[in-house]
Amino acid sequence: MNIHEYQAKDIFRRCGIPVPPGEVATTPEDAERIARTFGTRVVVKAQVHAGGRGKAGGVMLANTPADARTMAQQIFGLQIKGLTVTKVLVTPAADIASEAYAGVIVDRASKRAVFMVSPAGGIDIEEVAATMPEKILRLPVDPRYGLLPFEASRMGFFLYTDAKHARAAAKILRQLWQAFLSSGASLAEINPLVVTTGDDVLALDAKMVIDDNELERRPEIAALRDESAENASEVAARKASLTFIKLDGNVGCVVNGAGLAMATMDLVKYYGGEPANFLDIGGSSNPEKVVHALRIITRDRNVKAILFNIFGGITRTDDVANGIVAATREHPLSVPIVIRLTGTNEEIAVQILQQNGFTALIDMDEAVQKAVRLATGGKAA
Amino acid sequence: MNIHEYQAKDIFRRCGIPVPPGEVATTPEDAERIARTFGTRVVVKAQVHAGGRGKAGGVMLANTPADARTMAQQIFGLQIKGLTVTKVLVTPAADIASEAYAGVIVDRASKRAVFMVSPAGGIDIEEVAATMPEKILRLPVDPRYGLLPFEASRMGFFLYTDAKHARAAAKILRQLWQAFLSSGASLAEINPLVVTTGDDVLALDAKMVIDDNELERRPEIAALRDESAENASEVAARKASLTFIKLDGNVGCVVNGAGLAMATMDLVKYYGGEPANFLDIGGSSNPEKVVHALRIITRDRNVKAILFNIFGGITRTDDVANGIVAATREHPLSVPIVIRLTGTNEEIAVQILQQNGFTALIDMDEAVQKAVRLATGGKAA
Amino acid sequence: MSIFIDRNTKLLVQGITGRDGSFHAKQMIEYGTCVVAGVTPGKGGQRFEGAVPVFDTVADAVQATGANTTVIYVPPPFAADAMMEAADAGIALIICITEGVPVLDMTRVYPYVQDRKARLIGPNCPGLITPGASKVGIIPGRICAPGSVGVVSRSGTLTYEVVYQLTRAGIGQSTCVGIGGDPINGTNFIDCLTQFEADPETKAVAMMGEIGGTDEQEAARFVREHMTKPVVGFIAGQTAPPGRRMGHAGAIISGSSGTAAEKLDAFREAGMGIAQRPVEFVPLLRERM
Amino acid sequence: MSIFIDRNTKLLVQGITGRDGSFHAKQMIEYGTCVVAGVTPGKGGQRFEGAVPVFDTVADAVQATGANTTVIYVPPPFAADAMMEAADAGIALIICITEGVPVLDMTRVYPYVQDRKARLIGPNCPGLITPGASKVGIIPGRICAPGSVGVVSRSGTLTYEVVYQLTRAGIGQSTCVGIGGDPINGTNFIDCLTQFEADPETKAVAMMGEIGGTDEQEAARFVREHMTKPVVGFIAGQTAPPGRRMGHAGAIISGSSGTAAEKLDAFREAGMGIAQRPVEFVPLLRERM
Repeated sequence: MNIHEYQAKDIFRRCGIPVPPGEVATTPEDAERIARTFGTRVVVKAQVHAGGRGKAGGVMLANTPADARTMAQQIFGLQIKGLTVTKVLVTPAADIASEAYAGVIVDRASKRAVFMVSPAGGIDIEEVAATMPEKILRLPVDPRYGLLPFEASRMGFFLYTDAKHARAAAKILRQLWQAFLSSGASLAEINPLVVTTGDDVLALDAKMVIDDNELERRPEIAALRDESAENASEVAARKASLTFIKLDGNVGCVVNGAGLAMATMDLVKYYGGEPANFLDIGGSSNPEKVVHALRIITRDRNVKAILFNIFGGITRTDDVANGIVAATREHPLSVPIVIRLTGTNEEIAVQILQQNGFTALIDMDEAVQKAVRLATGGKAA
Repeated sequence: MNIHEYQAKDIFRRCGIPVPPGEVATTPEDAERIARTFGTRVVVKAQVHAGGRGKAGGVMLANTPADARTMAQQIFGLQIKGLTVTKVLVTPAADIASEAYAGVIVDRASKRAVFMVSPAGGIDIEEVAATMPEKILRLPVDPRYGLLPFEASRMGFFLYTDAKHARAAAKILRQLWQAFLSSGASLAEINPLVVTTGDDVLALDAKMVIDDNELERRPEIAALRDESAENASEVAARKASLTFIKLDGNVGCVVNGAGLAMATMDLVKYYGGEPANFLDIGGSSNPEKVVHALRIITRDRNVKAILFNIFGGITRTDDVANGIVAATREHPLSVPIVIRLTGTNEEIAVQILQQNGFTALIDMDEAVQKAVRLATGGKAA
Repeated sequence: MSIFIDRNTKLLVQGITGRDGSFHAKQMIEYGTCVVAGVTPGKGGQRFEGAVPVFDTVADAVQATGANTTVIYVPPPFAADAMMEAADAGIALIICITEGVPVLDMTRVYPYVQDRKARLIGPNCPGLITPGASKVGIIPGRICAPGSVGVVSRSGTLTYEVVYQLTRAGIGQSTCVGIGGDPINGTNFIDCLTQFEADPETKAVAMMGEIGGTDEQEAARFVREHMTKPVVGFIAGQTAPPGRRMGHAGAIISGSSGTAAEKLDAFREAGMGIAQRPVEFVPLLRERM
Repeated sequence: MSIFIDRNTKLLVQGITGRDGSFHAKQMIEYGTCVVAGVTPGKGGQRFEGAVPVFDTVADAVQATGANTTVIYVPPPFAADAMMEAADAGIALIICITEGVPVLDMTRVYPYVQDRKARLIGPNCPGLITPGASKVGIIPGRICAPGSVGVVSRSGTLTYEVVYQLTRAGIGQSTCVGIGGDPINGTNFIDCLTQFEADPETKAVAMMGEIGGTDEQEAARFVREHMTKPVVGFIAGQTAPPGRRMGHAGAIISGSSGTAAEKLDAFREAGMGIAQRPVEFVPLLRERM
């Protein structure tokens, strides 16, 4: 789960990390009012779950409260990677002497949380990695000990030659580790970590990604979810316990299992179609889930054909068949549907479908080809 | 550092361990008033840093508030292992269905904290270990993981066959671990851990010993020290950064280093004397420490001779000599003193002593023999 | 004659009285797996299906039954503890089916299990099956057939799909292993490839990867350097949009973005067969065996 | 020709700019110890006494100077971190002088150091000295003389007392090691006895124990089973009142109350010489060498 910069900064603050003040505005008037309270130049920053918001015009410097209003207005009008901006953070502009990078992330390869710090901050850390790899220090944290003080200190001295700054950074890194751990994060990032002209070390930006699997045991973190900042279909899918990602194609896919779902999408592409989505109905099958899945997919006007690909293991294919029947009875489909199912209770499922006027296929390739043909009007596959 | 039962119970409570209510009384009237508020039979328990208080008559059951007053009066009159009782805990009597033992302690051999639990509680755990060793489960805790839930559960099921009690005990053990860790304890013990006739699992008693080395970083725990419950000389010694233990002999010993101090006491005994104390002035020497040491020792009427045994390494023997001179100038000694010193600045020290009318010996055995002779009036050594 | 599990597997089921645990315990027993014990704290002394003894702790179960393998069906908040309990009790092979285990829990579980020399498969995996001998987990038994292709995969139903196609084409399997798709899991491709290479029963390997991470690239390097047996690979997620889960920082850490193209290149360099579609496993394996 | 330290010891001093660290660094340099570096975070780049380079981190110091041994003089709250930092930087021998390290810190330090294959001596110890070659810690150099008696002790000044008596009697030492008296320390008697047994220079060993714990009993068993060289032992605390530090539960855990009598019995059973008084080491060692 992504959380906003202002939310991550709240967590940082609670862990003691020095963060500039700031307040969230949802209207241009709000932004102006907040800017006025600070009485200095402010930065207006789009709060949106997408990278590259700076390049997209989502971060602006305002010299006056009136400017802040104008800029907030512009930012509220933006679409950044398909997402509408509904909140901006208004925060005093800092006088920056230097910018560094500090982050901690769960790393598959070392099976640990790994810190990355670089004295070259404020730019994409990927760019630093590509062009100045010697300017990045990676430090894997032994989960049995946590981040040790000497490790934080080593990173502090890698970032700064000035001992005062190094010590301040070491302290911030230890607090960042606490923020990361106590939130169940998979990523926590400060970019830039700045030294101000007033000689303070500050987290000027904050980014955190929370491990979805942590949310159940951390209701206070789960409560940070901002559904207004997410794709509406994805929100609806999550509520129905479906994993859904909207794409731009014309073949709507309903599959059980992430691997098979991806393989199905790949096969759609292989046969000349374009998948309209990733949709995994998960392991357990109940007809309701199928109803929700169909509802979400048919909301997408681009979808010209719907493809079910179900391999029944735990998933009972008769449940899926019943779901299809129920959903289409309620809301008859306006696009063709291709159903492939095999495995647990396959005979019952086929019977249910046939009794309700559907045909069912057994072979995955055949089903995908048919769906692509229907979606493209025969132009492909 | 020892803390009282009522203090340990406060810590337990904060960690969620179910503990019966209770209040501390410092007068018999107090005890009566508190007993009245509970409106049930109460137990009046001496709060004193000594084992075996039950056998010493320090724990009594009172049927009425008036009884509580009488019993508190009796307990306030007790001396338990040389310590006067100044506080009693008044707590409602519990209806006990069964008694178990649960403790965690730092173990030298495994270099870990080790849990010990036994379904045979309420009696000395040493007795259980001697007579029914199969009734004790030892579980070392890996400090890198802490007490794991399954370990607590295993102990719970070792203690109780009833799953409800086992689960409650497992939870209490996890809380006990938190209490132990968060207090910097070297021992935390519940004896007895009871199941009441109302089917609750409760910590009826609580004992904690805090690692002295933890006190500096845990001011809230250090604040629990009850100097009124400690030997006055030992309190004075600690304030002067001396390690002092009062004994019953007649040769007062002032030594630098615990090992040498013990070896000196042993030698006193070897030559037929009895050491009056253990006193370690520690590594660094300043004359003030020596002044305090002499003041504490001369307060003991049993002391018939004073023995200094100083091996100068970090300790500068001239500092010690200066301390002796300063202390005796202020308060002339009424008992003979034997001074043995060697090592760092030995020549200067001997000169200082001689100029002030003291003689100094070089050989440890010779010095000890002389001190014993002086203390016993020549009857020994 | 198989890897990890065979007729000597004495299986413990952790969470045997739960919804999933009881369902799959029955399935495994029906398949012929030697299920010797179950664990559900608080239900010690009961018998599952009137036959399998249930214990309060894994240590008790191991002591009483000599279980050497365990399969875990407990809910996510308790899964880490269950894995550690199994390792601590001396179980040599731990299969965790549970989906949704927090990844920070796994950072602790992994070294714990390693230190105790146990092998963990999963979490969030379908388990494994040695057709005709033993099934541990949730892979449907009837889609498999005994034979000589080793199957290893990061996904569940995709594995079923491939295995089913193999079986229908008359190609049996030595062992099928689902290693799970979580960021941190106990057993990776290389572990399984090593075993398959050493297993006399296995003649060829089918390997199904996914986008993300670098496990497939490392596996390809292993195939090139250490495998004499043919390996056919597949990567799911060629059309998946990048960066939807972890962003770029993860890729930087591991020095790679984990795209399908990159993984397929690694397969190619290793001389592996590449199945563009699941159905291609059949001819590609046939021509190599 | 000695144990743990010799002329090849390249010493790092952690806390070199502190009160104790700077005092003893000078003493060690004067004695002839090869002090190659110091560490004080924030003082990197300075030179101690105009000569020894100071670094911000142990890793930097090791990289720049090849230090293979470190001695720690940092205050108790930072000592655990200093030991771990040294082990993590690849230092093979870590001597921690600091007194007052919380024992729960040590429960974490011990496995950390073990995992990195480093040897820890201490904490709360006087360090060690190989007379005429290298001194690491705070044992006064002038009380020692080169020779062939290995000395190992749990205490500080008692060690000085014995060593001084040996030196005055003309009995030199191969190496003197103070292992420290804390409940949890890195190196015990057996570790030192093993080294002394293997050291060609050492002809006999003087061993000073204390009441509490079972280290001396285990050492005695080791002497009986594995040592060919004579060992003379002493136990301090025969008159100490029991149970003033830890109470009885500790004794139960280790299955022993750790009294002096018990330890002396173990010495006797092992055929060791027993010094009733420190001064008896001289004749007892003489008659055995």
